[in-house]
Amino acid sequence: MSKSERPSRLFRNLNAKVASIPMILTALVVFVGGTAWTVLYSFTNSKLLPRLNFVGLDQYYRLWATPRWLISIENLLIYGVISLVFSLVIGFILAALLDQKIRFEDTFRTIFLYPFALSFIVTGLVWQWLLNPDFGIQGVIRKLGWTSFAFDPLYNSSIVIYGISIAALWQGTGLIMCLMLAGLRGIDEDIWKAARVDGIPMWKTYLFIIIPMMRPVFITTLVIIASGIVKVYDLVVAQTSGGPGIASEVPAKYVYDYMFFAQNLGQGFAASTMMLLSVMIVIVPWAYLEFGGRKRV
Amino acid sequence: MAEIANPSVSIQNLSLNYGAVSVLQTLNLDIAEGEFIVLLGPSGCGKSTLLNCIAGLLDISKGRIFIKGKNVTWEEPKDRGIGMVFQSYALYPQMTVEKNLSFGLRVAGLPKDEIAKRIARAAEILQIEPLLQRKPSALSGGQRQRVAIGRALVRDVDVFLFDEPLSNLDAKLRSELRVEIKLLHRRLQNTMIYVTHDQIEAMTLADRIAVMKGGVIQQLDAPQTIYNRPVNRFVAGFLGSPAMNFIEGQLEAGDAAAFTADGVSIPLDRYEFDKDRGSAGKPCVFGIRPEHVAFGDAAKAMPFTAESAVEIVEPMGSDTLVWTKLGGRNFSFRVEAEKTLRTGDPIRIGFDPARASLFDTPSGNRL
Amino acid sequence: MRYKLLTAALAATAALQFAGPATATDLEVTHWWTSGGEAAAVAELAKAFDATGNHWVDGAIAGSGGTARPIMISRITGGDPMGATQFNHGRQAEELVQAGLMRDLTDVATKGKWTEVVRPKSLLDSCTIGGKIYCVPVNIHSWQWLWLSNDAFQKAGVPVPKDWNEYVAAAPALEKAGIVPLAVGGQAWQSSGAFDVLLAAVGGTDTFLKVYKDKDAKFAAGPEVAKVFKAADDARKMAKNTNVQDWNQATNMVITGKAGGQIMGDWAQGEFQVAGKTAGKDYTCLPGLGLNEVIATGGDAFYFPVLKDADKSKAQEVLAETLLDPKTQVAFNLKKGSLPVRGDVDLNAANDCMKKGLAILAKGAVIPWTDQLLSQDSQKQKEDLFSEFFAKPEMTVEEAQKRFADIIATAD
Amino acid sequence: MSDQAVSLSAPSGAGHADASGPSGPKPRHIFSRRNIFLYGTLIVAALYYLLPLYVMIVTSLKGMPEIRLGNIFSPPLEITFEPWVKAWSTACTGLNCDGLSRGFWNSVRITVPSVILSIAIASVNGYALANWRFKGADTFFIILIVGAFIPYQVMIYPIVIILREIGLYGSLSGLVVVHSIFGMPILTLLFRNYFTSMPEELFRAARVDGAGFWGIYLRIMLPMSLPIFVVAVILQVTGIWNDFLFGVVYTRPDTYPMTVQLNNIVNSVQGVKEYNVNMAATILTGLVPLVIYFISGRLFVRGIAAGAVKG
Repeated sequence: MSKSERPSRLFRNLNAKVASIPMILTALVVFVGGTAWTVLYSFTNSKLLPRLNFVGLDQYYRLWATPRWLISIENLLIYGVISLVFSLVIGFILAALLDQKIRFEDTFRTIFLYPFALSFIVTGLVWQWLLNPDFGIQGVIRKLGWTSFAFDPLYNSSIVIYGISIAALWQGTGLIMCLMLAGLRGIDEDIWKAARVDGIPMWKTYLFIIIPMMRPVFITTLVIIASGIVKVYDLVVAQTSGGPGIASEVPAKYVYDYMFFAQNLGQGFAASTMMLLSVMIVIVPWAYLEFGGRKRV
Repeated sequence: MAEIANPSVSIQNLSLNYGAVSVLQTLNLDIAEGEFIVLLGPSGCGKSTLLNCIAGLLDISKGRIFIKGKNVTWEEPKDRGIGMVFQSYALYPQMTVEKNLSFGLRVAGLPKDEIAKRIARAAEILQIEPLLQRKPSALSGGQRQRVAIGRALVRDVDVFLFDEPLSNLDAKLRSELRVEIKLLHRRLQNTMIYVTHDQIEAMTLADRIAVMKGGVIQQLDAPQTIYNRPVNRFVAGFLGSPAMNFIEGQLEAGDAAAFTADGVSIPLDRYEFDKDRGSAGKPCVFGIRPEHVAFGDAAKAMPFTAESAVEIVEPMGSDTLVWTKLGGRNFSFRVEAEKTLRTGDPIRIGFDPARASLFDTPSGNRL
Repeated sequence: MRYKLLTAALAATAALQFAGPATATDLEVTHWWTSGGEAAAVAELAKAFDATGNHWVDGAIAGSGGTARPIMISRITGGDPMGATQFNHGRQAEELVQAGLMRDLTDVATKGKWTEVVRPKSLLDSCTIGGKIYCVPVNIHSWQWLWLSNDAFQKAGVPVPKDWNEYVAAAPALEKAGIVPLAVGGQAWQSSGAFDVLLAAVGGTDTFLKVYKDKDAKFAAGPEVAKVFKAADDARKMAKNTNVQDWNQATNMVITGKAGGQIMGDWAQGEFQVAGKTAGKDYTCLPGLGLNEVIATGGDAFYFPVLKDADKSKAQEVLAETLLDPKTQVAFNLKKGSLPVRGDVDLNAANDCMKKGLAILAKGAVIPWTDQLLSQDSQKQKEDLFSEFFAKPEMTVEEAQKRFADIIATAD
Repeated sequence: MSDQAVSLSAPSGAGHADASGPSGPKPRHIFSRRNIFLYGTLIVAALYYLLPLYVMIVTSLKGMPEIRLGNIFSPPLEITFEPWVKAWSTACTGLNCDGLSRGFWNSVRITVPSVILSIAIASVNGYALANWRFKGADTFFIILIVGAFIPYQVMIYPIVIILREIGLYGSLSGLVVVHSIFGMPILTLLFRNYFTSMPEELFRAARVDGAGFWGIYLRIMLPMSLPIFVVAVILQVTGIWNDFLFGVVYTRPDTYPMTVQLNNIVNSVQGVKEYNVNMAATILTGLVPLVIYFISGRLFVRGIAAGAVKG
C-alpha cells in the first residue's frame, strides 16, 4: 500500500522529540552529567581545581568522621520534619479556614502568601533581627517588664534550628496554603453535602474524606517542600551563618563551604554525593510510581 | 458473516496491548459503504479504544486498518479521511463556532471561499447558522453537540466516527439528536461508526450492531437479529430493557426435549436449536424477554403456561412491568398500562418457547 | 535619577566603543574589602591606578573571602577572568598558578627590583612558585593584636591591662559593669583566629611553629598546648555574651565601650580610625596580646589572571607596578591599618599602634601565619572546631584539644 | 410539598403550636463560636505573617538614633525617607556608591528573558509529556524531578564547565540558560499536570482536524493555558528576581542583579549596621515580586486550582 514499511521508531512523534531536546539535554547533560561528574570527582583529592587523583573512599571516611557533617545531617532531619509537618498542617489549616466562605478572603490570602515573594536572604535578615535577643522580640518583652522572658533561638545552640524553621515556615507556608486551597476548591461540593447529611463532623470529613481525595495536591506540595528542605542554604547563611558555633549547619552549606571556603572540592563532592544518594533512594522509586505509570499513550 | 465486497472500513486482525494487558484481541470488522455501524458494549469493553484506533489516535500493536481500500494503519488521523465527534464535544473553548468549524480546514490550508461554502452547508444542515459567532461557552449542550457534528461534517469525509456523542445530554435532547443523526445519515449516506453504551441508540440508529465485551466483538448483526437471536448470554442480557428473564436449569432427558428448573418444565419442541441440542441433563439457561410473555387469557393460548402471584408492580407509563416468580427466579413481564394488578394477585402467564433463547451454562453460548 | 542612569548607560556604551586605545584601559579588580576602613583603602588603590590613565573597575563582593572566592575561581576557570583579583597570599592560589591560569609577573618584578624592596622577604616567597613570581603583596597583616577599650575599663574601675593575663583577671569587673569582657564575632574564622593568636602569644613562637609548621600532632595533644586551651576556655567564657556576627561589629562594641576588648587583626585599626578614635587615648593595642610580641606576615596580595587582550595585559603590568609604588603603599596601608610591604617608605603619618607594629617588624620578630602554613582545608576544619568550641560551653577543653590534635595529624 | 403540609395540619389546629418553632431564615450570629474561632485564628496567623513586614517598613522609616534607642515595634517618631533614598541611590559596596538602582535594571534585564525562555521551554516540555509521550520521556521527566532536589551549590562547578564549553560563561545569555535549567523541573511538573488535566478529547479533536504538534500547542493549548501561565510567571519572576547564587557566580559586577547588591549593601558593614538602610534596601529588592503578588494573588490561586495540582 502507500507505506510498505513501518516508519522508524526514532522518527515517530518526531516533533515532540525535537521539542523535548532542551529537556533531554538538561536531564542528561546537566543533571545526570553533572551528577556523574560530581560523583567521579568525589573519589579524588581535588582541592581548588578538579583533578583526577583518585583516593578511593578517603573523602567519605573523613566525611562521616566529621562532627560538623553529623550535626548538619541531624539538623536537616529536624528541620525537614518540622518543615514538612508544619508546612502541611499550617498550610492546610489556613486553607481550610479560608475555604469557609469567609469575608476578606483575598486580604487574608495575600497576607499569608506575600512572604513567598521575598527571598530567603531577605527572610533570614528580617528574622535574624526579630529574634535578636537584645532588640528583637525578647528585648521588647523584657522592656515591657517581664525581665526573665527568654526567647533567643538564634543564640542558643540547642534550639537554633527551630529558630530557622520559624523563618522558613513564615516564608513558605503561604504557597502551601495556596496549593491546598486550590485543592480544596477542586473538591466536589456534593462531598460536603453528603457528609453534612450523614452528620459527619467537619474535622472528620477533612481527615477521612477530603485529605485522601487531595492526594495529587499533597504530592505536588511534597515535591515542592521536600526539594526546598534538601536545598536549604540561603536562609541559614542569612540568619545564622551556621552558628552559634556549628549548631545550625546544614548539608548544603557543608558542601558549599568545603568546596569554596576550604578549597577541598573532593570533600565537598563527597558530601554532595551523599546528599544526592539519600535523595535518590527516597525520590526515584517514588517518582517512578508516581510519574512512570503510563496513564496515557 | 457475509463477505463485504468493497468495505468502506476494514479492520484486520487488530490487537492492542498496554504492556501485558490486552485491550483489543485480534479483531476483524468490515464495514460497508454507507453503513451505520454501532459499537455497543459496557464501559471498558474496548469500543472507544477501537474507535480511537480507527481514527488513528491510538497506535495499534498488531493488524491493519483500511479505509476506502487504503491502508491507513500508520497514517495520521487527518490523512485518514475521517471526521470525529466526541462525547464531551471537545470544542475549542477560545474559538467561535465558526472558527471551531473551520479550524481543520484552515490547518489544511483550504481556500477561504471553499471554507465559507462548507461552513454554510454544515450550518444549514445542522441549523446552527445563528450560532456561528458565539463561543462554545454560550451554547447549550445540544447546540454544542451540533457544532461538534458540524466540525466533522465540514471535513467532507467518507467516514464519520461518533464517540458516545449523546451521553452528556439529557434524555429529551438525546432522543431529538438521535433522530437528527439518523436523518443526517440518510441525507449524507456516509459510513458512520458510532460508539455507545445506550442500547436504544444502538437499536434505533444501526444498520448493524457490534456488541463488544473484553476487547472482542461478541456479535455483529442487524439490530433485530441481535435482539431476537443473541449469540450468547452476555449479548442477551446486555440488550433489552427491561432485561431478559433468565432461568437456570437443565435440558430434560427424554423424547420431547424440555427445559426443567425448580419444578417448572418448559417444552422445547418449538425451539429452534442453533446447533446440536446436546446431551440430556446439560446445565443451561433459559431466557425470555418480558415483552414476549403473555398474561391472563392470552397466556392460555401459549405452549407454556404457569400460575404465579404478583410480587411487584412497576408502572412505566406506556405499560407496566410486573414481577413474579418462575422456576424460583424473579421473572418480569409487561402488561398494558390499563391493567390494575396488586401485590399478591394470582396470575397466569405463558409464552412461546420459539421466541426464547437457550444458553449453555458453562460457555454462555446459544444452543 | 534618570539623568544619572542615562549618563551611566552612555558612559558604559562609550567605554565599550573606545576600549581600543592603549591609553585608557578598563581593568576589573575583584576583592572583598567592603568594610568602612577597607573600602577607604581600596579607594586609594583605585585613585592611584586611575592616575596612570587607566580605569579601575571595582568588583567588590561583600561577605568575606568565602563568598568572593568561589566567584573569583569560577570566573577564572570559566574563562571569563577579571583583570586582577585579591587573594590572601599563601597557599590559596597555588593550584590556579599550577593550572597556568595566573600570569607570571617575574619580568615586572625584576624591573621593579621587588626582591630588594619587599620586606620581609618571606612575603615575596609566598608569591613565588617554581622560581617565578605570581602575585603582588600589598600589605602585611598581623592577627596578633588585642584591642582594648579604655573607656570600658575606666567604667569598670580597673586599669587598662597590659597583657592577656591581666585582662583575664579584669574580666569579672567588666562583667559587673555590664560590659562584655571580650568581643568575638560569630563567624567561624574569628574564633579560630583568636585561638591561633592565643597559641602564638600564650604558647610562644616555638609552640606555634611546632603545631602548625611541623604539624606535630603529639605535641598538639600535649601539656604545652593544653595551657593554650585553658586560655581559650577563658576567652570563651569572657566572650559568651557577644551577640554579633561580623568582626567589625565586634570591633564596634569595643569602640563604643560595650565590650572590653577584642582579639583581632590590625585591620580593626581601620575601624577605630573611621570612628575617629585615637590610639593610646581612646583605645589600647597590645601586639602579641602583650605576652609575646611577634607579628605574623600574613596579608593580602593581588593575582593577575592570564588575559588574552594585549591592552589589558599591559594594564595589568601598570597595576602591578602601581600597587607597589611607595606612595600608593603608604596611602593604602594608612587607611587599611596594615603595614606596608616596603621597608623604604616614609610612615611618619602612622599612628601609635602601627608604629608598634613597625618596630616589631624592624626587630625581626616575625612568624609565618596559618595562611602560609596550612591549606584552606585544614583551616576550615580548625574553624569548624573553634566556632563550635566558642559557641558550646558544654564542650570540654580536653575534647577540643583532642579534636584539634586530630586535625593537626591530618593537616597539610 | 408545603401545600400538603399545610393542608394536613390545618384541621387539627396543631399548626398554632408549631408557629412558635423555627420559621424563616436561620438566624446567623456574627459572634458565633464558629466565627470567633475562625476569624480569631486567621487574625492571629495574619499577625505572624505581617509582623516582619511591619517591622521592616517601620524601621526603614526611622533614623538610626531612634532605632538604637527605641523598640523595633514602635512606630517612627519622625518619619524619614532618607534610608530609602540611600538604599536606592547612594549605599556603597566597596567603591560603588550607587545603591540598588543599577542592580534594579540588571535584574530586569536578567529576569525578563529568563522568565520567557524558561516558561517557553517548560510549557513545551509539559505539553509533550502530557499529550505526546514517547518512549523514554518519563525517564527524562523523572530525572528532572530528581534534579529539583539537587542543591544548586553542587551544580556550580559542572555548570561553569558546561557554560565554558558552549562559550556562554559570564554572559547574560549564560545566566538566562542557567535559570531556564533550574526552573525546568518544577515548571515542567506544573505544565505537565495542567495539560494532563485538560480534556483529552480536545487534543484528539484537534488531531483529527489535522493540527500537528506545534499547531495544537500554539492554537489550542496556549490560548487555554492562561491560568497556568500566570502561575508560572509568578513563580519564575519570584525565583529569578530573588536568586542570589547564580547571579553572583555567573555574572560580572557590572551586571549584578539587585539581590547581589542587596547582599553587598547589607554585608558591607561600614561601622555601625544601618538597619534602616538595610530594611529599605530589603523592601526595595522585594518590591517587584511583592507587587506582582499583590496584583495577581487571586489569579495565582485560580491558576493553581485550574490544574497545576492535579496529578
